[in-house]
Formats: sequence, C-alpha cells, structure tokens
Amino acid sequence: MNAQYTATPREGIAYYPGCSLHGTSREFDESLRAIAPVLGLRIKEIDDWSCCGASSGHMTDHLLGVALPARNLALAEAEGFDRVVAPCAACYNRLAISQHEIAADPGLAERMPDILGRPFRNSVEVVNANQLLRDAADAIKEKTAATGKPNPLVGVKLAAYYGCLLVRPAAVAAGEDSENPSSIDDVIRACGAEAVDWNMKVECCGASLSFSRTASVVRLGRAIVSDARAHGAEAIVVACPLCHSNLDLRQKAMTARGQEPLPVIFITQLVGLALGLPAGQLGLDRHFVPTAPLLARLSERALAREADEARKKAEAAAKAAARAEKVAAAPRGGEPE
Amino acid sequence: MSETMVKRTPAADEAFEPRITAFVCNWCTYTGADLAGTSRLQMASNVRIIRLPCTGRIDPLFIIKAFERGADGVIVSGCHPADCHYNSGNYHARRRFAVFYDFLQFLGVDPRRLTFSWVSASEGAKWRDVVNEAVSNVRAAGPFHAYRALAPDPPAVVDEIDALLAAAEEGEGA
Amino acid sequence: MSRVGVFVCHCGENIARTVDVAKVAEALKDHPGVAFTTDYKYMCSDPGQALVRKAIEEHNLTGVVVAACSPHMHEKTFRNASDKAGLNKYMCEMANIREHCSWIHENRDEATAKAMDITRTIIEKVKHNKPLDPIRIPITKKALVIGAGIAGIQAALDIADGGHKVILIEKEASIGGHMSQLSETFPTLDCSQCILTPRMVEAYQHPNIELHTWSEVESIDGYIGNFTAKIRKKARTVDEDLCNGCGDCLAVCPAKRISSEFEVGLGNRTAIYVPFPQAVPNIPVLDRPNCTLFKGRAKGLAKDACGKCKEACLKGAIDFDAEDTFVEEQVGAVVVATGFQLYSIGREQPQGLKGYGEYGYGEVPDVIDGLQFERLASASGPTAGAIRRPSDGKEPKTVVFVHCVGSRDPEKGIKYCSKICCMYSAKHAMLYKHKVHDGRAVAFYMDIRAAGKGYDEFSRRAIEEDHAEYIRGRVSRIFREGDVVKVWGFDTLSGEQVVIDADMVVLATAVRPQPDAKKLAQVIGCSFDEHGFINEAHPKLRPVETNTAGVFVAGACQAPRDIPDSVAMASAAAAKVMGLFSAEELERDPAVAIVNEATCIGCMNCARACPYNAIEQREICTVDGHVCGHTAWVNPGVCQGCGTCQAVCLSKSVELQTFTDEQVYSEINALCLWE
Amino acid sequence: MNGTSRTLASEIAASAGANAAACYQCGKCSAGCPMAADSDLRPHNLMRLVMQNRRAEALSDPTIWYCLTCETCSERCPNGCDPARVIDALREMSLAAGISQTPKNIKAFHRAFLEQVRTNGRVHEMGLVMEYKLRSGDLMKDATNAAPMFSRGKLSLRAHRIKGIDEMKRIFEACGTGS
Repeated sequence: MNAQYTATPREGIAYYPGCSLHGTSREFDESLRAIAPVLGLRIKEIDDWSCCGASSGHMTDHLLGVALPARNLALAEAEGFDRVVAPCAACYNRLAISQHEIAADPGLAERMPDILGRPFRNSVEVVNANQLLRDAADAIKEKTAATGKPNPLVGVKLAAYYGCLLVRPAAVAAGEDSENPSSIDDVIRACGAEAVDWNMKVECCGASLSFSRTASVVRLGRAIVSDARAHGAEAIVVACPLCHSNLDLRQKAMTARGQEPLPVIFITQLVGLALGLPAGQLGLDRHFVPTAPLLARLSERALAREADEARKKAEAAAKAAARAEKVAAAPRGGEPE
Repeated sequence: MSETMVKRTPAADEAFEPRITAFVCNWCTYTGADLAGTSRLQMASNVRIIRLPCTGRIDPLFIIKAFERGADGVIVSGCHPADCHYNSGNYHARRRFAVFYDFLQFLGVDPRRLTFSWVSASEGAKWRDVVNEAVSNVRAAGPFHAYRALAPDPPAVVDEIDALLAAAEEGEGA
Repeated sequence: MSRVGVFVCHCGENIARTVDVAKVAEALKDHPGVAFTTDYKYMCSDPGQALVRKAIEEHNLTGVVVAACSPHMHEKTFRNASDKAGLNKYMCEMANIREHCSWIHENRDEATAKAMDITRTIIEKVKHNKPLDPIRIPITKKALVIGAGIAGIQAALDIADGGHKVILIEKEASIGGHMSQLSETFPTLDCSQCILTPRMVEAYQHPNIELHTWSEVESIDGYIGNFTAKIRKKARTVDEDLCNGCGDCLAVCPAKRISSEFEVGLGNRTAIYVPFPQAVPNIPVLDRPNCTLFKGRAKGLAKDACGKCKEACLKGAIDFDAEDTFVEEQVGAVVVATGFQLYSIGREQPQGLKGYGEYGYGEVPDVIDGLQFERLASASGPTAGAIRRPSDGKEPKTVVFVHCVGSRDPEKGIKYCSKICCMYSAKHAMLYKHKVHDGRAVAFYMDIRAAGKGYDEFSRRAIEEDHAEYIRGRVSRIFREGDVVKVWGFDTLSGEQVVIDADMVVLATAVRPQPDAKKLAQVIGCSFDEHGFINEAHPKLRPVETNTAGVFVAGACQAPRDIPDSVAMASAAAAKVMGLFSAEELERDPAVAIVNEATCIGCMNCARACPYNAIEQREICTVDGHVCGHTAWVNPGVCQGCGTCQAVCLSKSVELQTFTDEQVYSEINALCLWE
Repeated sequence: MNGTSRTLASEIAASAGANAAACYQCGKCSAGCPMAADSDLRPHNLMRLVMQNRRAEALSDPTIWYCLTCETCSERCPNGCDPARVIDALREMSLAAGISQTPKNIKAFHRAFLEQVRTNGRVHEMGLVMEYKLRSGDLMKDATNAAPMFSRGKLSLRAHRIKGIDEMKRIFEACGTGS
C-alpha cells in the first residue's frame, strides 16, 4: 500500500466544498472563489470529494461518521496538501472531529486504510473559513484600501453569528473561546464594519432539525434574529450554510409583521463587498431575504461620506486661500526715509 | 546463571514449599499485616517479614542478599504513593525498584519471584491476597538455587558475625 | 559474645493454640548467642515482666527478645521492663508470632516452624543492636503565628494567655482578615465587627503578643523547638511609634480614587490609607505604586510631585525614604493561619483553573461575588448597608444567588465543596429580604450542605420565613440584556427551564488558598495538597499538626472553613503548642541517621533524598583551618528516621541507628537457616 | 469488568468514551439545552436513565432524536460527562436495536440522507427532499419553498454521482451499515 503512496507536497490549500456549497448554499462557494485570488489564497477543489455524512452519519453510526469525512482527508492527502479548508461549518465540524478522533485512537487509525480502501496517514489539518479569513485580515485591509473605491461597509453594524458547529466541541474550536468566539468579529472589523456585542453568538439555530421539527427551529431562529436586531445589527454574518438557509429561508416566519427582515450574509460575501466585488459575483442575489435594500443603503452612505469629505476638503482649501490673500493684501510698512 | 541452567526434578517440585522474604515498611504494610492477624485472616505460611521503617530504607542489595540466602521469592511492600509516613520515602523506593526490577531480570531472575505492592494499614485483606498470590507465583516459578551457590555455608556466616561481634565487644572492654 | 534472652509468650491461648511455644523456647536454647530461653502464659502481665527483669539480672543478658505480639502493641512495655532491670531499652526487641503467625495459620507444625524463624531473625538483629540514649532537644518557648485573621488571632491569644510569648505576623496593614469584611455571621446573624473588634484590640494590647502588620515571613530554618524565623517588615512609610492615628494625612492625600481592597472594588481609598475605620493598629500605610510622589520619583522627576501628607503630619511620622527592614526571631513552634481567597470567574486564571465564559467572565457589572455582597450589606460598607447594585446604584428588586460557582466543578479545576457557601448564601438571601421587603431572592443550588449546630434550621429559615425561592439546578448562562441580567437555569425538581430577569446576581465563588500559600508552605517545609491547601499530619487523628514537627495549622489555609471551625482549630493548635512548651526538653527515640565522616565522600545524595531537609553539608578543615573537603551531617533534631538516606548512600557512610545494614543483613542471614 | 456486569453506562463509556456515571444531576445541561422546551425528557433525565441502566426507556425515548448535537450540554457539563456523546450513542443503539418508537420523520430523514450518500457519494438536495417526503409522508411541508429555490438556482434536478462510488459502498459495508 505504502508503495503506491507517493504524494508530492503541493502549494496552496485543498478546498472541500461539501454538498450544500454545490446546492442550497452555492453563493458561499461562489463568494469564496471570488475573493480567494484577490487575497492571494490558492485553493483547489479536491477531486471526486464525497459527502461528510453530516449529522446523519454520526447520529446513525459512530464509525461511519468518522469514515465518511476521512475519505476526503485521504484524497486531499493524496493530492499532496497539508491543509484543507471546509467553509461549511457542518463539514468542518465532521472533518475536524474525524481528524481528531483518528489521531487520538491508534487502533482506529490502523483500521482506516482498510475501511477506506486507500492509504491514509491523517496528515491533513482542517481549517474553516473564519480561520482562513482571520489569518488573512491584513490582506483584507490592504486590498480593501487598494480598491480606491469608497468602502460601503464602513460603520455598518453587523452581528457575528457562530452557531454551534464552529465552536463546539472545544476540541475542534480551533483556538476559539467556545463561549465567546471572535474570529468572525475580527473579520468584520478587518472589513471596516462594526461588530455588535450581542448575546446569541453561540446559541444553536436548530438547523439540523430544519425539516423535521420546524416549530422548534422557528422558535430558536426568532430568538437569534430579534436579539441581533435589538443590538442594532443591520445584518447577520454567518459561516454556516445550515444556519444560513435556516435563518434566511425561514426568516419570514421568525419576524413579526411589518418588521424589515435582517439580511443573512456569508462571511465570504462580506469580505467580497469590502473588496468591492459586484454583488452578483458574490451570489448576494440568491438570498430569500433580499440584500438589495441594505446594499443600496450602504452605497448611499458611502457616497454621502465621500461628498462630506470632499466638502470638508474644499472648505479647508478655501480657508487656506483666504488666509493667503489677507497676507498678500496687507499694506506694506513704508521704507524708512 | 539464568534459571534455565538450574535443573529441577519433578519430584522436587511436588514437595516444593516456596520461601519468601518480605521487606515491609513499619507504618503501612507491617500494620496492615497486624490487622490481617487481628482479623484472623488465614494465609499461606511461606512468608517471613523483615520490618523496616520505610520502603525508602530498602537497599536493592537486601533483595539480592535474600535470594542468595535461599529465598525463592521476595515481596516489597509499603505505603501507597502519597501516604508515606515520611512524605516521600516510598517515591524514592518506587523509582529505585522500577530500575532494579529490569536489572534483576537481566540477572536471570524470573519476574514472578518479585512482588511489589502498596498495602496500607487498613488493608489486612489486601495483604493476605498479596501473600497468597506471591506464594502461588513463586510456586509456579519453582525453587531458586541460582544464587545460593554464591553464599558461603550459613553456619559459617553466623559464626563469622559472632566472632566479629565478640572482637568488637572486647575492643570496647579494653 | 552476646547473651540474648528469649521470652516466648502463650498470650493465653492466642499463641499457644497454634504454636508449640515450649518447643520454640527449647529449639532456640542452643542458638548461637542465646543465653536463656523460657515461655510463659502472659509475658506482658506483671509476673511476666518480673520474669524478664529477673532473667536479665540473673543471666546478665545483653539483649532481650520477646516472642509475643506486634511491637506496636507491647514494645514499649518490655523496653521499659528491660530499662528497669538496667539493660539499655534499645537492646530489647519483639518477635511478632501472634499477628504475623498464630492468628493467621491453622497448621500447628507450620506455625511453630514459622514462629521459630521469626524469633530467630529478631535474635540475630538484637545481637547487633547497640545501646542508645534517647535524644533530648531544648525548646524555645515562644510561638510564631503566621496570619492574623480570626484563626491567627485566636491561636495567638490562647498561647499568650497560656503565659507564652507569641510573634503574630500579618501581611496586610491591619489584623482581622476576611472576618472583618463580613456583615453579619451565620447562623446567629450577629454583627461580625462587633464580635471581632474586641479580640483584635485584645491581641494588639496583650503583653505576651508582639504584632508585626504589613509584614511577611521571609524564611524559617531549624526544627521543632528551635526555629529561626526571618520576618520582612515592608516599608510602611509611616512610623508606627510616632503615628497617633489622627488621620490628618488621609484627609489631604490628593490620590482619592484608588479602588479599595477592603471594599472589594466597591469603594475607593486614598494612597495613604487605613484599610477600614476599626483597623488595628490604626496606623496608615502608604501605597507607594499609587502615590503621586512615588509615581513622580519613578518617572525620575527632579523634585517630589507631592508631600502633602508629610506636611499635614504634626508628629513627623512620615518618612518617604523608609525601606523594608528585617527582624529575626527564635521560636519553638509555628502556627500557620494564612486563610483563603475567593476564586474569580475571569478570563485570567492560574494554571489548572478555567474561568466562566458562560457567566460572562465577571464582566457583567451587576454580577458580584459573595464578599462584595457582604460589603453591600455591611453597615460600615460603601452603601452604609443599603443594597444597591454597582452599575447604576439602583435597589435591585430581583437578586439571584448562585451556589457552587467553581466549587464541585472539576471541569473548571476545582472538585471540592467550599463548605461555607450554602450557609452564607442563605444568610445573604435573608439579609437581602430583611432590607428589601418587596424584593425577590432566588437561589440556585445543587445540594444544601448545612451540617452544623443550628445550620440546617438557619437555611430552612431563609426558605420558610424569609421566602427565598430555592431552585435545585446549576445555572447554564448569565448575560446582560439591556437593564437586566438574564439567568438561564433549570429546576430539576419541577423539570422546567427557568429564565430569570435579575437586577443583580451574587455568585458564591469557591474558596481557594491564598495565592502565595504554596510558596509559604515550601518556606516552612510542610506539604500541601493539589489545590495548595496545607496538609494536616493525619486527616482524623492529627488535624492541626503538619508533617513537619513543631509546625501547626489552623483555619481556611488547611481547607475551606467557617468561623467556628477556624476558631476551634486555632484553639486546638494553641493547645498543641502549649503541650510542646510544657516540657523543658523534648525527648525523642534515637532512631536517627548518623554519618560516618571518615568514609563520607560528600556527594550529598542523602541530602537530596531526605524528605525533611535534615541533612546539611559540613566543611572539613585542616589544622590551619582552611577547608579541605565536605561531608554530610544529619541534624538529629530534624531527622525522623526513615532511612532513605542510607539506601542512596554510595559509600555506605550513613547509618540509621536501630536499622543498621549490619542488623538487617543478619536478619536476612538468619533466614537461610530455614528447612 | 466481566461481560455479565456490563451496564448501559459502561457500554457507552467504552464505545463513545462518555462517562455518564460521573453525572450528579445538576441540570446545567438541561438549563442550556435549546430543545429542552420542546422535549419531555431533558439531557439530565437521559443521563439519569443511563445511570440507572434503564435501557429500554432510554433507547425508545423520542427525545434522543430531538437532540441537535449543538454540544452546549457537553461544553458546560461540570463533570465532563459529555451528554451529547451519550445521546449520540443512545441513538446509535436505538437504531441498531430497531426500536420502533423512533420518530418516523427523523429516522426517515437520516435514512434518506445516507441512502443518497451511499448511492451518489454526495447529497443531491432535491432528491433528498423528495425521498425524505416519500419516507416521512408529509408531502406538502416546505413545498412552498421549492419553487423559489429553483429560481435562485439553489436546487438542481440533476444528481451528481462521484467516480469513486464503489469506495462509498465499501465504506458503508465496512461500517456495517451497508444496503
């Protein structure tokens, strides 16, 4: 087996989209692909990747819940990558836990190649979109400034929503404080926006029962959306397709009549906006809660800000000119005779 | 002089009654053995106890000496870790014997002949089990003659010591 | 040639039933070095002992072996008997043929044979015993008490009243400890200050007590009866002899907004300050890091930025150039009473502990701890006893009390029960209800642990008479939601989730040892548990002794303790100290190690192995007095006789008397006479 | 630990490494559980059943299927009992034992999901929804959302099948969940 195992190390990061990013949450995939080159992130989709099993996998059979993600780790490994990014929180959670459990259990590690029918050293590190973008914070700031266009995000209040899968269990929280995580907040700030301090950051939205226990799911979602609104957020930023489809698709049911729904945008879309990429390219038109009104508001404010600054400049210039004139016009003291 | 070199007739094994020397600390295991007595716990009579203040006092050479003197097995027992009457004596012992254990095997001593255990003052029953287990282990291992060859004849030694002692006393007298 | 007498006891039927005692005595008659053997029904009885004494005299025996019960039973008896007959008592040993033989075997032949072996090994040992004299150690009849909280004060007063000098050390500016911060005390609700202050004054004025506040123990050397303590008197900047406590300096100090330690952050103090009005001694201390003048000096200003206090002081008691001073005291005993601190739920945690992110890391202003509530409820506190919440000074109408915060929470690093929280939380609920009649007090608990005289009645009173709502369940989350503090709990008895909009939350945080407890324990040389609480010598039978002879422990530095426990422990420790002081000299078994300087190579392995730091390095000097080498020396006062040193000695130069190599080897040799 | 004395708790400890025996019923898990409001049994009740070795009740209780696996309970458990793992283990055992009480729609969802994974290697959401509805029987729920899903390009009619499909079958069989 080891004989045929000859992966030459490879630059860049393996990309595991997972099923939702090819389906219900393709805007997450689109926006990531859009911003990656701008930020100099070299991501390559794993060939012939397969589903991680999501909650159904480990709820039904523990071993299956470990093996399904492991296949994809093995593929990335075979392509020669040492890191794989899984933007989907559910996939990230499953991949990370699988990686973790196999590393912790030598017996399991030994069985894996046989179960998968391919060599596997469990040598690939799993990261999620937040970590990837938080590490790229400086690049984001730099490129945002480099656009030359006014950044529409300056000053907008956003609620960073982590949900459960990205911060629990602590073993896979990747350096996040499970009770008080900060990666999405950091990215929001890097984009020039303001991260509101609110209370539902890590409360579960119930997405994994989205189909089967809709009533509970709406109850949980309502608590999250209304708390975000109560703390002055104009939109919710997520990094989880389940949270997204749940809060986006069902928000009508979660908000009271007459209330303007809160757009729910992916962290990658947010960065895209900061980088001045067109909304269409970021898939912002695919949402159920329309993002257009928010975007319109933001660009208005941006223009206003710009005009304001221009005016200030002009006034300052005028003042300076006036002063110069005064000096010029002042009567010269007569020469002594 | 590994044990394999020692020939044993099956007949000898029939009659074989192991002799086991136990080095125990005064505060935990010796008292635990007392408790076994006061609770009238019956056990094999093959063990002879040598009382020491603490397992920390036990010099590995004691064990070699015991084998040399015809013991077929040795028990070393003291206070549980962290219960040492002298705070840390048993830790020193534990470290020492971890090393010594391997060394003995290197010297060709069957590990079954050596029993290390922690028996507290309240564990009379545990002491009985340690004794009975050690006896059956050593019985399985058979008699141990490998080292006896090294020892001069017992009586000679006793006389020798007495002679020394007498000399010493005269010295004091003078 | 040694002449050992062997005395085989029947112990009625206890031994004789399974061991043929006569046969044992007979068989050993001709053993080399044995001069006399006999057996008798009850060797420990008076006639039995008389028999031993008579034999010693008649056969002028050099050693005695009593083959009977365990040495733990009657060694003393027979050693005294030998002593009376003029034989050095350390020449007498017991052969345990009862517990280790007759009681655990049925087969008479086997038991008899074994009894002979046992007795024989002891005979061989006794042949190599040496006459020894018990060690006598002088005692300095003066005690050092470290920590002047209620435990330290109590211990000091008891010892002082017993007529002995006491040195009382307190690291804070005033004595009184945590008890001086409390409002009322359970289970009687009497005012803490009212019962404590008189004792503080008494301790201060007692002719036998020498008090050092604002002082710390630098080092303690020596051993039981003979300790040398070095005490650091931190620079107070105010001369304790000149100051008359008028307080003029406090009035003029410009730095007025320094968070007060005594008020647990709920009040302010000046840079030169007295911790609280009833402080003893009522002498201010200057907090240099917060003082305008010293800040200036730190910045390197040419002239001093302030000095108002010095100007204001008519007694000229203030000296900005005062420095730490050291005093050395000779003491015979030490009482450790350094008390406790409360666990904080914050992000920053010492090694091994975790904070409570789910409770907001203590960053929610209206979430306070028990000690802070004590200050709110105290008449002398920042609110003069009115319950006002920190954020906006409003009177909270709903207060939630959370038990077991940190305590019994292994995941946060503390698995023990803090013992006092159930009681003080009940007290807090009562005090709150007494002050805010229309208020609502809710307590989340897991179990109510109110064992103690009048304790359970007290906690029941909080529920039945003062109508505190007790909910059985741990709280999952605490966070600020606008004006209220949300508390997510669960009532495990009614099986419902409970969400409470509280105005204020009081956390009963765990009791932990003082931050420097481990360091101090190491300085003193007594052991501590995994949490840093000082270990008692025996959990049941020696609760106030430590495993360092002459060092005793009292109060919450040993484990979470309430006031009655602490006071009881303190008085017990004092009694132990006075017991020690009751004799002129200390007599100890000579079972100690001795170094043979002739062969010692000075490698000091023994010193590293010694659990008691009893071994020192000694210089060897030539005639003309310059050092030509080193050897180890065992301090007989400190040595406890474990013999660990002997086992690690490379040159076989250290010997534990009563367990010499010669003795042990001859025991082993005796075993070869089996079969 | 001999075979005869295996309790539910010890089995779970062995299989999932979660120590239910350490639970002291403080209820912190249930206090933070997002589903507690909608279930009859809460995490701490389930822990209790496990501690008391009441196997039948624990495995047949529908509550175990309401768990979102959000791990809030495990994150905050003072004793590190890891209720989320315990509940996972219960679900696994319940399926293995073929307990009938398992809520139809939830079981149906997981079945449908895994069937997709096994046969295509990936989940084709349209197919999933269809299959789920057939298995659960509530055909109309969320049908309202299907149309807009298409319009937003979120659902495709064509299922993607991976090349290494035989690998998937192998994995399922190796894990004893083939067919």
